[in-house]
Amino acid sequence: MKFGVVIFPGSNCDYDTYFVLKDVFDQETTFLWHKEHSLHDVDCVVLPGGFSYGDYLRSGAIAKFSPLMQEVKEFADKGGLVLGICNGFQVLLELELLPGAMTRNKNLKFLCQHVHLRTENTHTPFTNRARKGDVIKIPIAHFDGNYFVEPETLHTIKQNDQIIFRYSEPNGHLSERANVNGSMHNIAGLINTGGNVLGMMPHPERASEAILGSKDGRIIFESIIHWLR
Amino acid sequence: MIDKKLLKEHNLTEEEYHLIVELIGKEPNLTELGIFSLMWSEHCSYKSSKIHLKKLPVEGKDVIQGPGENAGIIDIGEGLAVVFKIESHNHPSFIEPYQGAATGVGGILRDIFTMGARPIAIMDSLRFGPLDKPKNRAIMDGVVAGIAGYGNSIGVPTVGGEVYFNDCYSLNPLVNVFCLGIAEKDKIFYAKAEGAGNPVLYVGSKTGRDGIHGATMASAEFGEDLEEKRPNVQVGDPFKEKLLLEACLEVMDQNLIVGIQDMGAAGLTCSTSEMASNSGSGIEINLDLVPQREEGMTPYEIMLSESQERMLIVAKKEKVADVQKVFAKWDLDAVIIGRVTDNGRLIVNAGGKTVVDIPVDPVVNLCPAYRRPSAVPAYLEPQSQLDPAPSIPEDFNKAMEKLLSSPTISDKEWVFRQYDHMVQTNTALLPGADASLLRIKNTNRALAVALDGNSLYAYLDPKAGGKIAVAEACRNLSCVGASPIGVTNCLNFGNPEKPEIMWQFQNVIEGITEACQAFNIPVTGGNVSFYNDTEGVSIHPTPVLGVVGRLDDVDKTTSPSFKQEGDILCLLGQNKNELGASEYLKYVHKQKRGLVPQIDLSTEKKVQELCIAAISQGLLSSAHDVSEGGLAVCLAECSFLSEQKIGFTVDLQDNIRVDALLFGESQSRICVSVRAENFEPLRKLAEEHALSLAVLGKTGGDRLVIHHKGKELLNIPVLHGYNIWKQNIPDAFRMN
Amino acid sequence: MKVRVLVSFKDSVLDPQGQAVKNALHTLGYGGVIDIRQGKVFEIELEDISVEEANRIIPEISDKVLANPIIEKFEYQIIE
Amino acid sequence: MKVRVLVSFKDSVLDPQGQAVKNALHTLGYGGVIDIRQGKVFEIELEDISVEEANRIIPEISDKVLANPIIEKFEYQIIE
Ligand SMILES: Nc1ncnc2c1ncn2[C@@H]1O[C@H](COP(=O)(O)OP(=O)(O)O)[C@@H](O)[C@H]1O
Ligand SMILES: [Mg+2]
Repeated sequence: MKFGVVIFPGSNCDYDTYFVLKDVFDQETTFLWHKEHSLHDVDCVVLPGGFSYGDYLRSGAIAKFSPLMQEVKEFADKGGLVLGICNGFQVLLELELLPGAMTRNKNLKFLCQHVHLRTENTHTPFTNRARKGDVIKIPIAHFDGNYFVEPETLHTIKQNDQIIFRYSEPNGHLSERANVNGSMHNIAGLINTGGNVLGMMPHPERASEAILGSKDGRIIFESIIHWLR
Repeated sequence: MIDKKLLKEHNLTEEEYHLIVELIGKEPNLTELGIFSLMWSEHCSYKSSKIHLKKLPVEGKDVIQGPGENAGIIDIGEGLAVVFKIESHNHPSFIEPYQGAATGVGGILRDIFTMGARPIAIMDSLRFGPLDKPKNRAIMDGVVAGIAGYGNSIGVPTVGGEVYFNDCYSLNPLVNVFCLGIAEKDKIFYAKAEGAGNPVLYVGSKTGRDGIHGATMASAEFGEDLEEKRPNVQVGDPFKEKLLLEACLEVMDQNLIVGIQDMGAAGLTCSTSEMASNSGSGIEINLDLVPQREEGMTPYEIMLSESQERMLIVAKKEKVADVQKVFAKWDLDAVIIGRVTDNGRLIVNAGGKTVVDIPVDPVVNLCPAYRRPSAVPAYLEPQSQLDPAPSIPEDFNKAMEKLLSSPTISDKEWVFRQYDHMVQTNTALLPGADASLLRIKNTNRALAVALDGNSLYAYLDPKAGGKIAVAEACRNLSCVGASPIGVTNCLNFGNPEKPEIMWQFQNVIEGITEACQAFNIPVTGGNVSFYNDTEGVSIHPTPVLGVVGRLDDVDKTTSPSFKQEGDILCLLGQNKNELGASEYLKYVHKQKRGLVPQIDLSTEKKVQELCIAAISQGLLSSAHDVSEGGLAVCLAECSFLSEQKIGFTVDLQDNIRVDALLFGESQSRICVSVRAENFEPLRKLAEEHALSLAVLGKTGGDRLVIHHKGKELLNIPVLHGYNIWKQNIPDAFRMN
Repeated sequence: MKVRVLVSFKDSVLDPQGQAVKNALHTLGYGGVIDIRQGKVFEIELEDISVEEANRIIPEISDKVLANPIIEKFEYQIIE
Repeated sequence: MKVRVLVSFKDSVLDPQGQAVKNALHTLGYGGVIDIRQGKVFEIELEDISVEEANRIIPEISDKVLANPIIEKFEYQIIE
């Protein structure tokens, strides 16, 4: 089993993600450089957080054109596991591997804080070790995490059970207050119809060690490892 | 051609000009004059501060690099070194808050990675005018967003800092940014230009007419002519800097270069002349080869430009192609613009002509140092008295509520929520704790950092202010279990040509020196920002101390929040009858006066050592130092920070003015909570340290309750106090 | 050739930035401002090409790069 | 009345955003793009006022709120 962590110019959670997979979970992990044309036989591609190309145009907008992303697209189309975290999620949206788009947080400020997420669907490679309704505490750190999608599409993704995580109160209650960035339907994490591409704004790699204040993010990596095994 | 007017525009005196002529053996041309005006500016030459800074203790067995380089370096064992420094970006942040603060972050980051260290943390120390003025809110809003915009994007966490509010900063906000990086001890790089014939490379952004005269601006007062003096504001490009950071660390890691220097204030001028001077060599460059963003730039403009995100590198001759390959990988050009020589001169060519030909030594080292006249300020005598003493409030609940709504005291989450404080996954204590704590991956260790500087203290008693700033920063470290290993400092003052300002400066330095000696910690660098005056009004003297500490076992730490009900609350140190210079006096009684709290450094040290020992033995549930707002606010904060909002009940016994007891800011005090079973061991430990341990009360309940000898002084619901404390700053911004 | 591309949110998408600016203007006493929407503008300098060619290329890069068609719409003007 | 205000960096100020977009377009093969500068556009709906009045108010709010005169310049068009 092998993980690949993509590096775009401007990625800044690449090492964090690599560290968690390699040192915390002891998995074979390699970096994938954006200019490459090969995925080096990895079983799961992780698009890390950061500000690819400075995010100067729109978050994730330029990264989608890199040579490596064409490979990632093919890999995903064939059913390969792809996890996009934060900026990685934004890239997946731009690539249209996932529906919708991100707009600026509702308070127009960058937000870095712990949030609570209610797990909505556990029949996925990314959440199979969790129980439906589990609430996990994970940090967010983004400026553009206000998820938007047209009503028809929202209807479809609900019907397909594509919503994986929603911003909630610690007790699982869904409220406007818990929905810190203003996302439609409190959406924090979303999967594609094929069930192999997950995008999420919160950072599980920042919540995988006790010293960082929460280990709740581990469930996602544990699920992937379990799935691939 | 060089007349008085031109000299004035360049902030050079006639004597300085004559000295220049003598030193270089000719009349300088305009570009050469520009070079001297930059390098001999207060900002670059430290001409007013040099002789005083010499007093600071800089020695220590673990010091790898003291003052004099881009940043200080201290050995932390296991082959690693910590590289850190603090810088001010006050003037640019007043002119354009967002970009000024952002480029301040960019600059300090370059100071750190220039030396071969990967930056792992940023901290910021900010001073603004009161938030009821829209202009002050706009400045704060922009500054915070600018720091966030740059730091978040480049992926270095902003893990802490401090914010104070005072009228004196309304026209002159302070933005001091600290950065800390980690380097492998055998891969440290310096600003060296060795080896005649080695190529000089320019990397990073193109040069524009940005900030021409920025350094000279930082060396003069703002007056009515602000508009004219305003240089082209620099816009930060954090993405470019991220690429530079990665590429530079990569060429260093592969050992391809001889030396490297960032181009910040004073740009190409400073980097070329300093690198040559440091190595006793010379440099010759051709400006036609310098990548330029604007057309028709003159040699004067190119040499003086302060465009951001640029570096100058001296490469090993045989490795140039490899260097260029690394930069190309990161989509950056590395352009050869010249070479190292051995003639001790800075030679600049352009358009086939030599436009600068001067010896580097006078430029870099021979600026005169001034012992400027100093005099005791007239305000001191009347204002350091507390006569008549203020009346004691009738309702302490009201006084407490008022104090919790002082923005200096209220919660700063509005600020740090905008900073990515967790990227790089080393942040072991979230902002809000007394010190920031960063684990060092693949070791058991952690580094702690605290910034501190109470300018009201420094205003009313500069020497005490300097001492307390060091002591308090160290105390903050001790509250998380760390011991101090090194100090950096940013000294923000008014116009040094005013004798009172010089007097403040000298005394602050004396205070810092005394405290650093007592704690036996070296100062490894810092920054002086003079001329913080607008329209003739000077800011309060504002020393900001950045102290780095070390924690050998990252698990042996604690935080200020109460952990459970029923813990015993104890005070390390003693309550004293001191009210002067307190936030309580300032905010509740509207008096900025009185005697600054006294500090006995040996007691201070003992209290801190006790706290560190108790934490390392795992005895403490929480520890929080008593500072602005006094004991009442200290205890309340421990409640507010606890997840379950645990209250407390204490009964104080001291025979002093009750408002001094509640809100006075006596030094050398730490409030700790301990589980019942840990009390006896703690008491013994205190005895071993020859310190008494006062039992104050217990944690628990949902109210903040303080009695004095059985009589109730204060009693408010935790959540009520919490909401005031929490909402104050966000509410101020909602007034927009 | 100089072209200006204007990118703005579709009407169905909320524009909190525009709202914030509107509120700021109201606070300052500009009550006559009924609505504001904020967008982006790109001033593009192109090698000289025919207007026909420009009418092919500009929508292409606008659609592919400058705007995200899920939330944004664009229009353009050839100005020189 | 509808007004459009265009705000962009002054020519002498670095525009990292425009640079990033330009580089992206070059990578995608649009080599004909010589330069791009990115700015903001505000579409403003105003209560009906005279053109004269608009010519007084628009520059005023542009200067005060929409643009940062230290680094940005603006222009406007009355479109309806
Ligand atoms: N307050 C201070 N205390 C100790 N050293 C200082 C202080 N201010 C400046 N220095 C030292 O003087 C040197 C020059 O500072 P500075 O010109 O700010 O460096 P640069 O601008 O190149 O980063 C640095 O090594 C700095 O650490
Ligand atoms: Mg420097």
